[in-house]
Amino acid sequence: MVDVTPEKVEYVGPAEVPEVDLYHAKTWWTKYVFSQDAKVIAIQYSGTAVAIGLVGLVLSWLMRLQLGFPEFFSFISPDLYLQFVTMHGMIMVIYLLTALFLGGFGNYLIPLMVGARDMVFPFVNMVSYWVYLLAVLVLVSSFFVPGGPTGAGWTLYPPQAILSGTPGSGAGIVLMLVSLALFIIGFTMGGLNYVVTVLQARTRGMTLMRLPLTVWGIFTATVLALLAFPALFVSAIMMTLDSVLGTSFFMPAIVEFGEQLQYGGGSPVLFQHLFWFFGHPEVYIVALPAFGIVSDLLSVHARRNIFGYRMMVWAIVGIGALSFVVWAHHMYVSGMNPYFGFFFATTTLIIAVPTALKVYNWTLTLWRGDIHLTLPMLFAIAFIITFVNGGITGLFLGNVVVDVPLSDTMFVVAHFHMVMGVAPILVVFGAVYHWFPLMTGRMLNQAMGQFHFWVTFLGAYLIYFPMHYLGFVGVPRRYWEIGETNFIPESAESLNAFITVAALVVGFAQVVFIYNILTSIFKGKISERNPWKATSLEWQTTTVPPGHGNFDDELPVVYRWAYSYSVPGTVDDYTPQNVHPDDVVKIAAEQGGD
Amino acid sequence: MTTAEGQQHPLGIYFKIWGLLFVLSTLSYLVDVLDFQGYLRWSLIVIFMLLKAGLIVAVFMHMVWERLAIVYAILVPTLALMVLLALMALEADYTEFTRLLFFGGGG
Amino acid sequence: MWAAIAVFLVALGSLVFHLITPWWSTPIASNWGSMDLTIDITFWITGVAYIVILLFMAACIYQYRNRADKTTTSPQSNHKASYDPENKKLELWLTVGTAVAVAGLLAPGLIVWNDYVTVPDDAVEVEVMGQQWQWGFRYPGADGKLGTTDARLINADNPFGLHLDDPNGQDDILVEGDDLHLELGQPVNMLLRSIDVLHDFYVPQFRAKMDMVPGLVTFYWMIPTRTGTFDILCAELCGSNHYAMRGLVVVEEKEAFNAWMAEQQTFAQLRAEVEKNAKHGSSLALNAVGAVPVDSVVAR
Amino acid sequence: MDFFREISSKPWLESQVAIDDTHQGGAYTLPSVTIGLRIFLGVVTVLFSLTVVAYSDRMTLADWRPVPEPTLMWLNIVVLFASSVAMQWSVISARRGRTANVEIGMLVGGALALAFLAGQLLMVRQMNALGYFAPTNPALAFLYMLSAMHGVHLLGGLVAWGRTVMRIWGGHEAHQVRMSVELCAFYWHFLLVVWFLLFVWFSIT
Ligand code: HEA
Ligand code: HEA
Ligand code: CUA
Ligand SMILES: [Cu+2]
Repeated sequence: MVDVTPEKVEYVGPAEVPEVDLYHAKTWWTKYVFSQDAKVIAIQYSGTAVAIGLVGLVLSWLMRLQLGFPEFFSFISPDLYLQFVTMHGMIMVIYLLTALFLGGFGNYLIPLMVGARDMVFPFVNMVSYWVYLLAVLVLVSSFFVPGGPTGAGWTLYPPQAILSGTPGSGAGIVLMLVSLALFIIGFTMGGLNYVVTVLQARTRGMTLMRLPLTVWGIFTATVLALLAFPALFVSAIMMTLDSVLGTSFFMPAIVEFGEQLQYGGGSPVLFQHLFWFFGHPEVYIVALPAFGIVSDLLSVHARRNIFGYRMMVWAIVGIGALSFVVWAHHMYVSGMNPYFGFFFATTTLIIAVPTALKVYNWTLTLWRGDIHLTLPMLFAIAFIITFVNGGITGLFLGNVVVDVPLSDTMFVVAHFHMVMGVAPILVVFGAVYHWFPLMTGRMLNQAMGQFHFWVTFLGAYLIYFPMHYLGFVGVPRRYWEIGETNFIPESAESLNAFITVAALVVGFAQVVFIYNILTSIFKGKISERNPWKATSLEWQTTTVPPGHGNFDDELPVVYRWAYSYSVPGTVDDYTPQNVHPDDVVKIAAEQGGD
Repeated sequence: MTTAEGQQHPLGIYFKIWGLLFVLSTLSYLVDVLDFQGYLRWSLIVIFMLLKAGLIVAVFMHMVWERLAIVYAILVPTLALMVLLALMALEADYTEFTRLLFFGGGG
Repeated sequence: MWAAIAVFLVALGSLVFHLITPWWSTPIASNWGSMDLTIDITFWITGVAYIVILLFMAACIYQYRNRADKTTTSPQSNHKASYDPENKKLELWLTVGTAVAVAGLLAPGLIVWNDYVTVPDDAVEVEVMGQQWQWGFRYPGADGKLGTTDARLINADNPFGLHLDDPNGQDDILVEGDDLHLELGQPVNMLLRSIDVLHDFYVPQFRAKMDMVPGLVTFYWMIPTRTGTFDILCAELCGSNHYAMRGLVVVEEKEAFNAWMAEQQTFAQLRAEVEKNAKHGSSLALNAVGAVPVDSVVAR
Repeated sequence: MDFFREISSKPWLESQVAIDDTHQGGAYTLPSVTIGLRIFLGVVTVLFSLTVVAYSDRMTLADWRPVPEPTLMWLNIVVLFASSVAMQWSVISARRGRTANVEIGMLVGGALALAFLAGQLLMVRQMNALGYFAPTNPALAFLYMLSAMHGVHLLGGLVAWGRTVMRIWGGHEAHQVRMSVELCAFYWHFLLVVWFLLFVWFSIT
């Protein structure tokens, strides 16, 4: 058994971390708009991300309407449909989830959780947000240029992305690439902040292994992003040159509609390698913060230490490292060197092992816990279910021959929505219910929350679980309509209609959620200071919401890891990280024994 | 931080490393003997060379125990780059191969 | 309580749906039954894992839920969670178990993939050429060899861009705007080529698929095992009419196949015709070899 | 390595708690900006490395025609080297507290960097005049693109350089700007090495 005697240490003095020059806002503008306070920047990031995310959501409804009822919506042309698909995918992956997890949650939680007053480079942090906003605006502007936004799929494969047979191949694609480049520049600024803050600004006693897993997840995801985004950046530059100057980085000799183009010699597959060298780590950039956050939600609401903390950390780091050597599993049928299949199938399936361990440890955290079925807990449980489901379908796709019939079908669409469009989004929701009291001092409405949870979870499962089977039938993705075939049964149409209805219902539940947030900010029940009785530092600030500079005159000193829940021998079922060992209330009878 | 314990390692480890260097050299020769061509050849030769250099630097010069961090910081990215270069070279060779076969060189 | 039931029902519902679903792979028509087999193996291994994990979770939620707010006499009520930071042994066993399961998935997969990328010697070659948004096919003709091509040579009279001086190409048989015919039981190596953007030659009943990349020739091989007419779908986004890029494969017995083949013209014959018409100043020749189809221009 | 040892410790054990409680916060004694800059340079290295990887793939294809190396290219690299030397001199002066020399070093270094950029532009124009256009030759396209990428990074460096020079002009003493000067110089050396390696790469391919 593990040694769990309450720790006895000599008195440790207050933190001697050198005080940083705190940035002080002087005007309303610099306090709320051009603010350099990470918490304000976090809210700006989140607001922008959710706003553009809602655009992505509406686009998904339009797509679903077309797929579910192909005859009814004549205004959705094939071109428009592809533009919806592309913008939906790109918005959701990059501009919503990446920005929300790293820019939003990262900015809010990292300084608080490591016990810092702010990010280490507040000015750069602020610029990061404004560049991100610019990227979003450029993206949105592409909706209004002649020809509309690009319809090349979020993967932007050349040659089609820049040839005239694809919608938005003129201004649309160039704006898309420019927007991505801006996003990367903005992100790099933010990312440097997150990494250096975690490394350098931790408070006294906060060793790496005392960090909550949330910080580990966001930290590792940021490192991945810093290493992976350059690949997208290079390919964006090269494609822009191909499109605007007529170079042939990716363009072979091409005959378009009977007409010879000036390109020659390039290799489209090269782009795919670059794209997925970014693209696969990107999916873990979205997943790792969710992994981290959900670990904390489970632990807090099950009143139990996260099971196998070390394994969880190793798995996060291991998954991060491995994610750079699996990229070509998106290219099994791309026409790359066929022998790559052996290598990449092997690495891809290996990555399932650390991921599986995380899943086991989450469920083992529930085991022998004291499970409070609060909203964050419900969302966390729903996350495990949908993530395991999506991860398992990932194993189908990763196993190279199984991918051959399934690639580019609705099976893939179902896989990545389950694992990326549902699971991390559920974590976002859980996290919002969890940290809302910290950010506003008020609770969200429980009844609306329950409604939101059950409709979103069950609804999303109903959308995507059956969708896999459309893939087995052989329905390809990115199809405006299936049309007549001699193998797809009529009933597939009904299934599509059903999925559409489910998607609309789930979408409606989000409206309730947003309504809940907007009303609760002003009218919600006032919450206690630490309503969930959590141990991590963000809940130990003197004021809620935390004021400028996060902590009082003195930075907290950390005496234990973040998972001291239900420690035997203590009266409370949690001990915050910064409570001095002498102040921990012990159970008298058990003292000495144990 | 690790301190100056560099001197206290048993002599045996030097022999083991020496043996390892021998093996690496043999592998380098094998590249020649087996007549690997093109990129594969050069990547392999360079990789073996780097490994050897790394080992010598690391062990005989006590870098391992004092400056492992630096070795990691230089060796790991270089290796990663070599691997990427090798993979892409394989890919490009494959592309060029099909072009020669089916297009008579065009493309 | 509700949550435990819900998790249980999700597990049960998924299982039932899988067992009774009417949406399942179309009956296979090629030798790639081994792919279906790997899918089945994957289903078994991962399905068991899925159900076990969900049931375990449901049980945990049921057993260890906090019942403090409900007045209950259960000894579990308002219990304290146990505190055990890790259990190395358990984690080790789980790692090993998962690794074994993964190996069980991977091994058959790699074996079949090896088959997939190793073209047998007796396979005949057929070229499929994709362009926005239609299919073209080319058979090697009597000499069994396809002539080399170059996208630069493509024009109305030479839609496949064959090298005019390549002797292997003279007897090649070009099929445009018509179905692809394959001979039952004859291994065939599909050489896939595109002249504009990415496409993907996908026949669900064959299971196999592969992207068609301009500037590259990709391939897959298979043996048609059932006669009939099958849909060709384009499975890689290729622009506006991606969804409408359809074609048909006809798999037929040897005699029927040979009879069909006998009706086709060789490249040399087509060229002779073109030259003859050119002398007569007729532009009809353009349509004879199938120049740019009118509908694709409209679709732009 | 320390990191690996740290992440294999068991933070819940009493023995480990005693060790962890002595942790002073932070990981390195280096200033945060220095670490920030190094991480950024790591990201830039990845960027250039990936471009080289793409280059090496494209290079193998048949239409690749190696480009000539005009004398100007040699000249430019010498200028960039001189610029780096000037910056380093500035650093040394800053360490010794000689504010005036710091200023001279910075100004010379910046001017040489600008000269380098002008030289690069001239090189591109020269090659264009000789009939080398980017679209016709992928090797050339890569050369232009990499030069531009490198140039833009140098331009970015010049912004930081400008701020430092302004501070010197604003009356800051050597010890006050020492940090900025050191960071600038470090960045300059980095870009010199990058361009040098690229240059070697162009030559051998
Ligand atoms: C958050 C995002 C996310 C995550 C985490 C994953 C995780 C995984 N993905 Fe997914 N994937 C995407 C997002 C994601 N993916 C996206 C967006 C695409 C499509 C992009 C596009 O084309 O548009 C995609 C596409 C995609 C493909 C390409 C399909 C194709 O285009 O043909 C493949 C192929 O290998 C794949 C595999 C995997 C694997 C093996 C995992 C693994 O990491 C999963 C590991 C998890 C588990 C395995 C579950 C837990 C394990 C257990 C419960 C134990 C039981 C296990 C055993 C018995 C072994 N994914
Ligand atoms: C995180 C990513 C994400 C998310 C959340 C979604 C959400 C949804 N997607 Fe998404 N989708 C993609 C990523 C995502 N998608 C990608 C990458 C592609 C591929 C594009 C391509 O092929 O190029 C794609 C493609 C795609 C297709 C395939 C089109 C085709 O190939 O023909 C379809 C079809 O049904 C679809 C439907 C939906 C639906 C119905 C929803 C949802 O409506 C599901 C239900 C809703 C929720 C679970 C709530 C979501 C909440 C928000 C979105 C934001 C609000 C946030 C707050 C309030 C905090 N999507
Ligand atoms: Cu052709 Cu899609
Ligand atoms: Cu992937």
